[in-house]
Amino acid sequence: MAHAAVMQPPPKREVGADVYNEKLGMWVFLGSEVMFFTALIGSYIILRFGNPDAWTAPGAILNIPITAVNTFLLICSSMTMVKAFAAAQDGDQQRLKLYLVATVLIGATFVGVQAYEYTQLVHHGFVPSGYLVGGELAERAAAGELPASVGIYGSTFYTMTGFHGFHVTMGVLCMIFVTWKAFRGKYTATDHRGVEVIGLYWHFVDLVWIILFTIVYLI
Amino acid sequence: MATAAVPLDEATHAGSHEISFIRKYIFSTDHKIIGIQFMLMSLIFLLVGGILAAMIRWQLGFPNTSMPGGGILPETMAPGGILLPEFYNSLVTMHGTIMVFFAIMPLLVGVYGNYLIPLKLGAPDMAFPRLNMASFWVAVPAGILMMAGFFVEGGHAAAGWTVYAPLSADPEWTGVSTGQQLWLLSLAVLGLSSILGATNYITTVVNMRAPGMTWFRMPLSIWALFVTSILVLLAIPILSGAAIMLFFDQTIGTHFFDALDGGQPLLWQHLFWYFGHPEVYILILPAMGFVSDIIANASRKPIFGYHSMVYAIIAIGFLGWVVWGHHMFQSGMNPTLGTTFMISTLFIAVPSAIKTFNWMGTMWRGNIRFHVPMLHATAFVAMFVIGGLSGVFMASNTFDIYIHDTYFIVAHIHYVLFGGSLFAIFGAITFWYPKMFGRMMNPFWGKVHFVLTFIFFNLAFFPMHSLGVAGHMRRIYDPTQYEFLQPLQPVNTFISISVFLLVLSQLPFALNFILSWFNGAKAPDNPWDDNGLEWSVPSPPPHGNFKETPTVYRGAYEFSSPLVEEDFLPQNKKLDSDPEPAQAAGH
Amino acid sequence: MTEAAQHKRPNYMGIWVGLAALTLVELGVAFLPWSKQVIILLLVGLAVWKALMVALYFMHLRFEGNRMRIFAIAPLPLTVIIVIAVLTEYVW
Amino acid sequence: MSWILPPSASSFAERIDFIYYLILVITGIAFVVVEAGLIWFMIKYRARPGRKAQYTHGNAKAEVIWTAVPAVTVVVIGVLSGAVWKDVKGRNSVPPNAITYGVTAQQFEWHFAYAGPDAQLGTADDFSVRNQLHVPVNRPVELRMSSEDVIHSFFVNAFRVKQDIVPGMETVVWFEATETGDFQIACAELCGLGHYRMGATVTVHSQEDYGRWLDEQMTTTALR
Ligand code: HEA
Ligand code: HEA
Ligand code: CUA
Ligand SMILES: [Cu+2]
Repeated sequence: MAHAAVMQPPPKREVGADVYNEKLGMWVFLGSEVMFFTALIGSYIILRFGNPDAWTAPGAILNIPITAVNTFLLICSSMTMVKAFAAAQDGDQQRLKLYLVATVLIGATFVGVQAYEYTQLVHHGFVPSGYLVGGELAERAAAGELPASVGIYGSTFYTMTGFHGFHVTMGVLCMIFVTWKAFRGKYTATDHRGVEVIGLYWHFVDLVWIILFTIVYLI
Repeated sequence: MATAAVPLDEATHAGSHEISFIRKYIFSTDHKIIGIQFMLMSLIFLLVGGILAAMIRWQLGFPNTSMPGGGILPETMAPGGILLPEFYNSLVTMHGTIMVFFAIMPLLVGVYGNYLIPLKLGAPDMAFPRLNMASFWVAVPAGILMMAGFFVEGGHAAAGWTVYAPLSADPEWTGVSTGQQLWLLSLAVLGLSSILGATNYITTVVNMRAPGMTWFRMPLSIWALFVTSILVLLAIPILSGAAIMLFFDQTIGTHFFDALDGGQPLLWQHLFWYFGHPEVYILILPAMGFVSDIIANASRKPIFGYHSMVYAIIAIGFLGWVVWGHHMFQSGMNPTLGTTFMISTLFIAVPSAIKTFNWMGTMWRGNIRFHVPMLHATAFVAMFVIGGLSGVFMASNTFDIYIHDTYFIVAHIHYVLFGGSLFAIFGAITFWYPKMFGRMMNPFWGKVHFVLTFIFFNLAFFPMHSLGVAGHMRRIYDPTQYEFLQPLQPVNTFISISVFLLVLSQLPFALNFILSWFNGAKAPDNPWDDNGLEWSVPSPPPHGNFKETPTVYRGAYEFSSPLVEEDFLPQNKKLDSDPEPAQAAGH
Repeated sequence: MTEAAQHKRPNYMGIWVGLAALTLVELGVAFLPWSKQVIILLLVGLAVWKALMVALYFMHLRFEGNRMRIFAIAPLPLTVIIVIAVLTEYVW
Repeated sequence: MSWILPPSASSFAERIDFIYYLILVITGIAFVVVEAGLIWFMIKYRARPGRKAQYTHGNAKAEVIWTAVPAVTVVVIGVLSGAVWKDVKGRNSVPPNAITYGVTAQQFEWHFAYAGPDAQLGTADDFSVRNQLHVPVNRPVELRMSSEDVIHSFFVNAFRVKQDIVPGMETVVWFEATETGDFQIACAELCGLGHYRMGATVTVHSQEDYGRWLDEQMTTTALR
């Protein structure tokens, strides 16, 4: 207790991990996120093995240039995030705020671009159930340019990228909260747990996208 | 910040403020209140699950006769009190679902994970009290969603608690659409609650142990809850992911489990059981932990082979991940894979044997006090062994050909889940009731409840083995349809009558539980002469738990130690021979 | 927090450039006229490399204690077990 | 209440039943040891005034024994069942001289397809019978099964055969009936509201009867 501590330091609590609670908690939570994406990505791998013909060559349906730009954006946001953390460590409030705002903005842009990508895909006739009946892609498939059915391709594509987008959205919301706290000067050089913890989440979501971009768009 | 301890001590002080009723009892962040909230919720669900079971048994024991009181059910469920087959399927599905996800799992993990972890580890609260509150208030809407399914058009989910696709994926096959979707949503939401809870428990166990509470001084109940939390953390998201995919198959036309368009029905089974088998260990490990604590306490002896008990828990937790295929031996899965899964499954008998015999070793040369918790704990060992041994029959892929999807499985389920988990829960409730509510439960009615439950449980479920051996399939609405099952009908009727008596036998428990809350004898701090830290604080403990962070000098099972006069030696009692634990580096 | 501050700060900008460059390489590899297997192998390798960079430097795993690292990688075997086991359905 | 398996009528049933009785004996012993031990300890070591429990933390030797014995036992169970499994359900376990039938399951009935006069399944002269499977005795029978809608499971109690039928897959199972007569086929996997009545019969004929039945069917099909 604080009073007793004046005379003698209190006995040490047993510490199992050499990190503070919030950080440990976030890592633990990320463990469950790994398993969640395992369910989605694992299913994708298995389904694709079982039915390789439902997939097209990279770029045939999906828009690679725009997602490549989006990938770059997310990498940038990870960089700004880690810069924000470095600024917090240095107690540099100005740069902390700057980088956090940048992260929020880039993250939101990522979600926006993804929304745009989705509308374009739907417009061309690619939906979670496969081709949209009567859509442009369905006609090309009828003409033999594309696989006859991409039902399972659409299912996995939208579910995986959609849930990733959902995670980014959640991350942006939390990041706005952290930014707000930063503007109120809550993070000091000695205690900036919030920044580090949200950073871990953010980088994790970036990491998932790195995997997704490769296996969904490029393979 | 120099050490992790600073914010904790701050939390201790928060307790001294006056807080409003709502903050104190409804949106409380106190782990003890949250534990009690989980308890009330899950006991209500236990009751619901029990009533559904009684309806199932009515139909099986007295097929196509009007169920007493069945007249109040709407035409779509039971016209004239006679259950419809589609309603029967919903009953079975919802019985399994509610019992597993909304009764036993929250009772074990939600209630005791919350209540015991901080208290037994000497922490003022969970690592993240607000997250803890969120975890309960996320579970409530999940429960509401689940119950809502009974009232929607088309009826509730009817594809079994295992919701095998494609039966569950397309309303065309069962006529159920909204019900199944609510079911999936509810489990996804409940999953979030469980994951938040598990995150909290793991962090608390790793980082918030009192000074001197080293890993190998932790009580086995905490070890079990810790390993269970890891299983929850890693298994539940698989279910959430799978449930979401199935939900999309139902709603937005994806094809994950639809064989006609590139999907794979077996993928559902793999995902479900990859979650599902760890899940069944989630349902037994905490029970094993509680039973270990209770048996050592009642026998007045240190737990036999503490270290091997810990390793056995870890081994079961680990092996639980590599056996899921034993539910799929006859599913058309690769037969070579089947043999691999058989071997890994059989090996779970080894850590289970260690646990069983170590419990017996604990009783050996003890001085056993048969208080009500101990009665339930002994019943746990006796019944879990039956369930575990019946598991060995089906672990043999060869013999599983014959008993897969028969009542042998149903007998197994109930011996491990009722005979195992639920007996342990009864034991845990009576053991920690004084701490939770500050009152003792009535021991006489406790014994009456125990004896009746034990007898009727066995009369109800033991004969199910013989039904299974005779080839009686599970999940069938009317067994008299098959000639080869007709001679077994008297057994079914016998089981049903035993079940009705079993359900009635729960009455003394329910009354005892409710009445003791108001009228029970005042509980002393340490009614069972136990060593755990929770018994060193008042019953019920104040907000913040410990006036001063306790220091731990030994493991939790130092009963009948020659060092002291009395036959127990609390973990935080300092003897002259005990060295002080290391000091913090100072602030 | 103190743990992270003790080590020398990695060159975040350098990592960022590396990640962007690897992404460009991936885009190039994906459209090479090589056999599908080789391309997949290369792409997966590159993705793992990038993921490792993020985990080790941005998420500071490189600088954490061993216990933390064990926590972080503990679930990974489980992600592989299910996929491998189910894939054997096609391989056998 | 009985622990005896019902009478069997297929070639591998005895081997499966042996596994059952083997496990029954092993688990029976374990059961008696545990339950008798529990009861004995409960009586012998019940609390009595003035007694103190023995203060001991365990016994490594005892623990090794009760770890090793079950470990060895389960290996034995595993090896013995694995051998039977390989012959009953393993890849390529269908005997070469088996007659092949097609089975189509749907909510809530069975269709059994028989090779027509050309003795080849999958040709135009096949004929199919609803809810009736006719097979000769003492001759391996191969069923190639598929489902029209959801998962069903082909189960014949007396033959100790059970195999799920998954839409989108062809699952194969075989058996060799050793006795003539009618046996019941049941669906063992929940498949909807009619699951409980998705039964059919398998009739095992003597070789001559089977030939006669087949001829009859072919002439009626030809007439149709
Ligand atoms: C709390 C829950 C729980 C627990 C602990 C277990 C424990 C075990 N279960 Fe069970 N199981 C379920 C819950 C549980 N199960 C449920 C709910 C289902 C049905 C799901 C559904 O389809 O709806 C199921 C189904 C199920 C199946 C699938 C059957 C089928 O559908 O065809 C199998 C097959 O292998 C199995 C095996 C086992 C084994 C080997 C153990 C082992 O862990 C048991 C180990 C214990 C012992 C063996 C006893 C103690 C040991 C000794 C006394 C030593 C001596 C022993 C020997 C030498 C053998 N279980
Ligand atoms: C945790 C698990 C659990 C529990 C406790 C039970 C308990 C019971 N079960 Fe259940 N059962 C399952 C899990 C469980 N079951 C599962 C997973 C399935 C498979 C489902 C499927 O196939 O999909 C199943 C299937 C199943 C079937 C097979 C149906 C079929 O295949 O057609 C049957 C049939 O008899 C049955 C019967 C019973 C009975 C009679 C009880 C009785 O023990 C019930 C006794 C009554 C109670 C336990 C209620 C007591 C209430 C209290 C003590 C509360 C006190 C209250 C307050 C203080 C407020 N169950
Ligand atoms: Cu077909 Cu059950
Ligand atoms: Cu299992």
